[in-house]
Amino acid sequence: MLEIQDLSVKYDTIRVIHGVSMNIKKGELVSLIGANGAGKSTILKAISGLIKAETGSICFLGKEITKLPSHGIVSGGIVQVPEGRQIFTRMTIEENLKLGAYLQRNKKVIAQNFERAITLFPILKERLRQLAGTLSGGEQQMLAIGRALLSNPKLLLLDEPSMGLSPLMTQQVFDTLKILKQEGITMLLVEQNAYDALEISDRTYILETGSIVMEGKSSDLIEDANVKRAYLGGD
Amino acid sequence: ACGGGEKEPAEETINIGALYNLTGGQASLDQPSYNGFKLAADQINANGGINGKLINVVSYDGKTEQTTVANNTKKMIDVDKCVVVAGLSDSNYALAAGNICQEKGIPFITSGATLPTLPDQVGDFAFLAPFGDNVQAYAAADYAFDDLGLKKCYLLTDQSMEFTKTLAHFFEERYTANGGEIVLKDNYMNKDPDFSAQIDRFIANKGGAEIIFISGVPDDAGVVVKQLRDKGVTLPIISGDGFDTPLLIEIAGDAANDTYVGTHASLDNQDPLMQDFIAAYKEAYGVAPENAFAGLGYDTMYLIADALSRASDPADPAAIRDAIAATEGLKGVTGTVTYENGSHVPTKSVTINKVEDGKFVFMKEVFLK
Amino acid sequence: MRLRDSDLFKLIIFVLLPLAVIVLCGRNSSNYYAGLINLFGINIILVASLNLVNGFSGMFSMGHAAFMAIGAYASAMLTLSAEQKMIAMPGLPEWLISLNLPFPLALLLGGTLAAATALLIGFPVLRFKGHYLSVATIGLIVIVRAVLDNEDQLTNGARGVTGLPDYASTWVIFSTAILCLFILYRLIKSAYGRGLAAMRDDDTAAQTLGIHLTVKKISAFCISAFMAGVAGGLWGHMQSVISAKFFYIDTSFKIVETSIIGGMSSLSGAVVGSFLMTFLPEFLAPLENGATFFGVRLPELYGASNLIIAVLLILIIIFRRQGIMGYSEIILESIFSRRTYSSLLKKSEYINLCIIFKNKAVGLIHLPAEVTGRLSKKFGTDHNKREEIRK
Amino acid sequence: MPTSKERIWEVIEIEEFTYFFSQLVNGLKLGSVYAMVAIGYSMVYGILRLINFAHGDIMTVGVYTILVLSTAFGMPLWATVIISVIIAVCVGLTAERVAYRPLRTAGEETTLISSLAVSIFLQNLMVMIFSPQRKAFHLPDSLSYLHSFGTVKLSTMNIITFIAVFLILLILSYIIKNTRIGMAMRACSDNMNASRLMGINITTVIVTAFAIGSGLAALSGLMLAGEYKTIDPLMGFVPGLKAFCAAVLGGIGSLSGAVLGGFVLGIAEMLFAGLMPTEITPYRDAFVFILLIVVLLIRPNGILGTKDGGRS
Amino acid sequence: MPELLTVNGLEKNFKGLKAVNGFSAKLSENQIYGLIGTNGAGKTTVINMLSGVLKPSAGSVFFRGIEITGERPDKIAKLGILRTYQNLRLFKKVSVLQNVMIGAQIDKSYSNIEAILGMTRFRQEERKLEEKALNMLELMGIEDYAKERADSLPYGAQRKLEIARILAASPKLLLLDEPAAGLNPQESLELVQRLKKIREEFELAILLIEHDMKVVMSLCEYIYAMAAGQIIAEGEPKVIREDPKVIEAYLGRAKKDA
Ligand SMILES: Nc1ncnc2c1ncn2[C@@H]1O[C@H](COP(=O)(O)OP(=O)(O)OP(=O)(O)O)[C@@H](O)[C@H]1O
Ligand SMILES: Nc1ncnc2c1ncn2[C@@H]1O[C@H](COP(=O)(O)OP(=O)(O)OP(=O)(O)O)[C@@H](O)[C@H]1O
Ligand SMILES: [Mg+2]
Ligand SMILES: [Mg+2]
Repeated sequence: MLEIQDLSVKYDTIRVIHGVSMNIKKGELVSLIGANGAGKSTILKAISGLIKAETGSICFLGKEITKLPSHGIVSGGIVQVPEGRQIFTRMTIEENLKLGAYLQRNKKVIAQNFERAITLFPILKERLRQLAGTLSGGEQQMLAIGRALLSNPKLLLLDEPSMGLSPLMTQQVFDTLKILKQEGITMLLVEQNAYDALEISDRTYILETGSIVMEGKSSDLIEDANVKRAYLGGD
Repeated sequence: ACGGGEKEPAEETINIGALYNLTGGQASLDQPSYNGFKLAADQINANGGINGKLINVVSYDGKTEQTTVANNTKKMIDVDKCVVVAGLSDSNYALAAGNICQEKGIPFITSGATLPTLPDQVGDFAFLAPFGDNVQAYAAADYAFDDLGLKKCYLLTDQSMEFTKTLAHFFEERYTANGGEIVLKDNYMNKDPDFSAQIDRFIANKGGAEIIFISGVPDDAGVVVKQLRDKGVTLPIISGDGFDTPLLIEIAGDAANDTYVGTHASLDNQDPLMQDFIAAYKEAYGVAPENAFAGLGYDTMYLIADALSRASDPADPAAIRDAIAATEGLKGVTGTVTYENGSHVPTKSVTINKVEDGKFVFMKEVFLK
Repeated sequence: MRLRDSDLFKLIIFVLLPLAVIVLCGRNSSNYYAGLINLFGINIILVASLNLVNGFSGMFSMGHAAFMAIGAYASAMLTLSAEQKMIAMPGLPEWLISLNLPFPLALLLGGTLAAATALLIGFPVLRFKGHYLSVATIGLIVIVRAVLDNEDQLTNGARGVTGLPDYASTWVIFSTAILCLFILYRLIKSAYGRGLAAMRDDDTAAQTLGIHLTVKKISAFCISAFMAGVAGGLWGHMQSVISAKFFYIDTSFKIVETSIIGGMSSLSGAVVGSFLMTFLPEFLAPLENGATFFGVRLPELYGASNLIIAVLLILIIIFRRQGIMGYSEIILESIFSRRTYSSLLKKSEYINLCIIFKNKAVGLIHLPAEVTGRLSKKFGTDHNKREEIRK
Repeated sequence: MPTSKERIWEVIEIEEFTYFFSQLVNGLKLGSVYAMVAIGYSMVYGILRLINFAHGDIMTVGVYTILVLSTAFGMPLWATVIISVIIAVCVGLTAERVAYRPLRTAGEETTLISSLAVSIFLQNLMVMIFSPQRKAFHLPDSLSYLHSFGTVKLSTMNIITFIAVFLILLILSYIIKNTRIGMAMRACSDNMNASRLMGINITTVIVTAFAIGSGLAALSGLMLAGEYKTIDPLMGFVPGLKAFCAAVLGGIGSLSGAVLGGFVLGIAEMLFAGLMPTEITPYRDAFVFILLIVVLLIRPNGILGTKDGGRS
Repeated sequence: MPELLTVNGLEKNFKGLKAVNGFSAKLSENQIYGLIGTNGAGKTTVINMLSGVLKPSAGSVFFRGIEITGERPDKIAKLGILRTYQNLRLFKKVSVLQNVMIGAQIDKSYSNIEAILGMTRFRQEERKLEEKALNMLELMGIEDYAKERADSLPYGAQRKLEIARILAASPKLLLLDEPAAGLNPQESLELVQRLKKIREEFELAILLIEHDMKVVMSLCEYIYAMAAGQIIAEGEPKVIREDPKVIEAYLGRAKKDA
């Protein structure tokens, strides 16, 4: 479904992604883990077209999207839950959610997704008219995920969705991801919570300073001694 | 012109600085004046120059910025070796340029600034080409009081300019000395879009004013007259050379009728000098002289040429200064210039025009003692 | 080693060369070239002091011209002769009319009055952020102008004041400019400047790190106003004519423009920006008045230089968003660091420079590896890590 | 039974009231012009936080277009207005493309310079094409016809302006609140990056805002010139500045705020000029700014502005 | 033992929403406290009030016996209460080193005049500040970034920088708002070690908001658990871990990891 080939990305003069190749098949949940600053967020930004690739190509559903503007990419069905939430702070929660469905014209689908988002995060329902900027950190994260759910994605990119969420809420989010997966939504998950990520994903890529150093089935990696030591916190 | 690569050999030409604000807020006054100035220079050159030497007009755009004006003055003198610098229609800028010329010992003639104290403030190298504000204000006051016989006046002043404030001051001085009464004084700021507040105040005043003196500049001339008439004020209006602008009639239309303007010249003056000037200007620039400043620029160039031809040494600024100071009875389109009793402000007559049926009509030439 | 890393080279380019030009042109202060150079010096003060507020502290004032005006009028009141004051400012109190101070003192007092004004209006106005502050400071210009234009007894109204003695020679202006730059530079490079930067980048975080915002804001605003006041005084005594309309919004905008073009968060930017904005228009002026180029006489096109400048401004800003100098201070570092001057005494610096020039001249021929190796060892390009960080 | 003296006082009181009233109307008249300029200004300003100093100059371009078309080609006013709106939009969009778009991710200060540069460019271009001379600007008689309402006189154009302000405010508010593009506009003004992630084409949004803003600039130019009756190449600067003040006074990003700000400025100016003793009326502009500062002290985010949503 | 910080009945209302509704706590010197709670429980709001960023609607705060309720943030900081931010508030346009130096200069003693004149005290002290800042960077393991601009750092490093910055400011009490967010388990572990070391070395107290139970349980000696603006449980880690209210509202299944 998504084919990344030999992708390199630069910030100003510094190259932070060095020839990364990845692929995601339809219906898969792939996770991408790596240390701080490895370049995970950068890859997601490149896929969404927020920064331009220096070299390499990104193909989605067989079509090259490397040069497309981000709104073109989003309308193709790639939706991101970005790092740092990026909610609309001066708009209400309701409006934030509606903006998630900006490209969606089918009212029924919108209503359905809306329903799902607010059942998943009931706090949002209580606060529909509150300005999003005044939400707590975790609440904002919920809003960001909820907003992405409204856009009916084909491929969902999640950049550390559990950041700032309580343990209970984290579980709920991961449960939701499982449900989404069952519904056939393809996902690329970036997580610091590597253990959980490995547990729910089919395959995993491990990124180190801008290059893929390992890839494989998550169930294999979770047993790998090196992986354990480097990313899962000892033993 | 000047700048890079001037080819003519130096001894053939006399460099004269034309210092004007050709862009920015002052451009509407300075550009016609500059055009008139150049026109005169071209005419003089076409007639063989001054004692065989051609005039080279050096000009830079002052951009309505004090620093640029000052720098250009210095540039004209230091780099282009101008022997005379002339121009500028606003006294703040003229003072800045004049001071520099004075310091460097180069004659400076302001073609349009009418601040009568300017030569006193600057020094012996500074001259006015037009009459001083006091003269035109006195003339207007006399005309209103004596000729029109109107003894009560409403005085409306543009408070944002030195020129208009001075004019109003002198008008009030003379008018009250004549025995007239100022029933209400009010003010506005240059380019205020709306005079209704002042007009309503005047209407509410009921002081029995018989005439209105407006001390303003061309920018506002038409608008204020039009708005006065729109509000039903039909009193005669009188003003100084700031109102000598076709805009007055273009904007106010019939409403401009019964407006008196004390100014430098009358375009419908049938004097061939005037008619030739108008024709030449039209030919050179495609439009009739925009306002009296065009004529002033034109006359200033002739004033300089006259002095240069008489100067004992046309390359010596001090000699030129003396020659200018000795100017006597030089006829121009804006009147006859004589510098009397060592004054550097010429005694010139003031022309009173009146708007009648959409035209400026010559009323009277006022000579002040 | 590259050419621009050579201390000696920096010394020549940033110190000796400008000094030579200033000395040459400044011999006669009323000369045209001196006039331009003087203007350049005054612009440096204005822009650098504005940068303190706009670039380093993250407020956005557009009201610099107001402080200039205050400084200019106040210093004029102190240097004009009693007779002049009787004519132009009869409303002044008796003692002030007869008071006549030396120019430096008058400048300082002019600056002080500007700073006092800044203090007065700073308390209410500096609570505003972003554009709200911009509007309020534009308002300050309008208010100051209204006072200057209408208090005829004190300011001679719209007529302005003439005959200011021309005390502002190139020497005075440039010593002041360099002093101002020096003070600002030292402030910026000390805890004070870092505190301002903190406030600029995140005021809440700055506060919770012990920075008193009000004190910081007001002090920066006052220092800046003080210098603008001094610059105004210099300007007045250079032009010898002052009038409220010379210190209006357009003047202020021009300072802001210059500041942004050079780089708001760099004092070197103030120098570079001022240089560009002072000399560029002069450089373009011949284009407009029908100059003859290679025998072709161009038509007169007044306004053309403004058009070109506008286009250049846009281009500069597009290609260097942070202004020409961005956040860097190489120029001032060279001017104010001891190292630069000590380079004059070191033989090795000359050798270095010679080698660099020779390399340039010969093209891209490399020195034999052993030579370069020896050189770099000898002249210590091999700093340890901490030193590296410090630089 | 009142004595004759008392009756005189009565009369004066009534007169004072009508005097105040007519000055108030003067203020509304001026205010509606300011509001008209401010509303277009605010369109762009609200979204991009761009102080578009060129707005006033685009207005000037519009006005000159009307003048040239009607004097040189004798076109009827409605046709000239349509063409002038089109030309103003083109100029606005060109400016956006050339001077603002490359700087979209740059800071507010940077774009400010770019807008100043565009303003300088347009002003000088206009000076070069049309000469710096002021020109008369006449509305057709039907529009400049004066209607009397008691002591107050208003031209047809005054009334149209007044109505137009509210009509346009209503329409634009509706668009911004309730349509997709309006929603996108608000999103962009809040967070450009996030907007892109929502699939919003921010270029379209910004271009739309510029188009609306520039078109309104041309219209407000007509109203301003109609009121003032003269035009010159530099005429846009002061109204542009006033519009900026109005927008800030009303609260950045709020259209109704901009309109309110415009009216407050206009009325304050007129009442000050009309009611204060003439010795202090020259302080009119100063007064307006002092008022502005005082209002901002009481409401630091403008009259109708809301606090930015950010929190620690 | 004298209390370091005493909080009594702290409350905060936002237009009718009671974000914090009676928070009381007593913190002693040299201890690490945890503050956990559901999302939106009011934890950040509590820290905002303690650090002076928000004014409490009711209640009082005493620091070493001095009342600091509603004091200005900079005064509170100077007393030694320093905080980090959940949503990172770095000084983005200056270097990492300078970020920390800004923290360090909280108790600089040279005056601006000395700075301008370049006097010895100024130079010595600048050097000390720099030294201190570098030490803090080393302590947090981000010294390699010292010259970079703060906003170009990866997220995790930015979090560490925030801690380094307040450590330089001679803190007595650290208020950390989710310092481990965005760190992977390995890095979180490292952070725990660092914080322990810091507590030893600087003898300070820490109040820590965190959702990562591993971090909380291995670091904190005493925990306050909040929900909907109120404290629902407090006590030692093992008590909290077993508290049914906490499990229901907050921990869920995660209890098993802890
Ligand atoms: N705007 C920027 N400018 C310059 N460099 C940047 C910028 N953003 C990120 N970087 C650099 O790019 C590299 C990769 O950053 P990225 O944010 O993709 O890492 P990450 O893997 O997502 O890390 P984290 O887990 O902390 O989120 C880092 O070294 C960072 O310093
Ligand atoms: N300025 C504000 N205006 C209105 N409501 C606010 C404001 N600030 C916070 N709140 C509300 O107060 C509640 C507490 O917020 P707080 O940030 O303290 O939660 P938290 O415990 O830190 O949550 P998290 O773990 O998600 O960060 C939230 O419901 C939030 O929406
Ligand atoms: Mg990341
Ligand atoms: Mg929180």
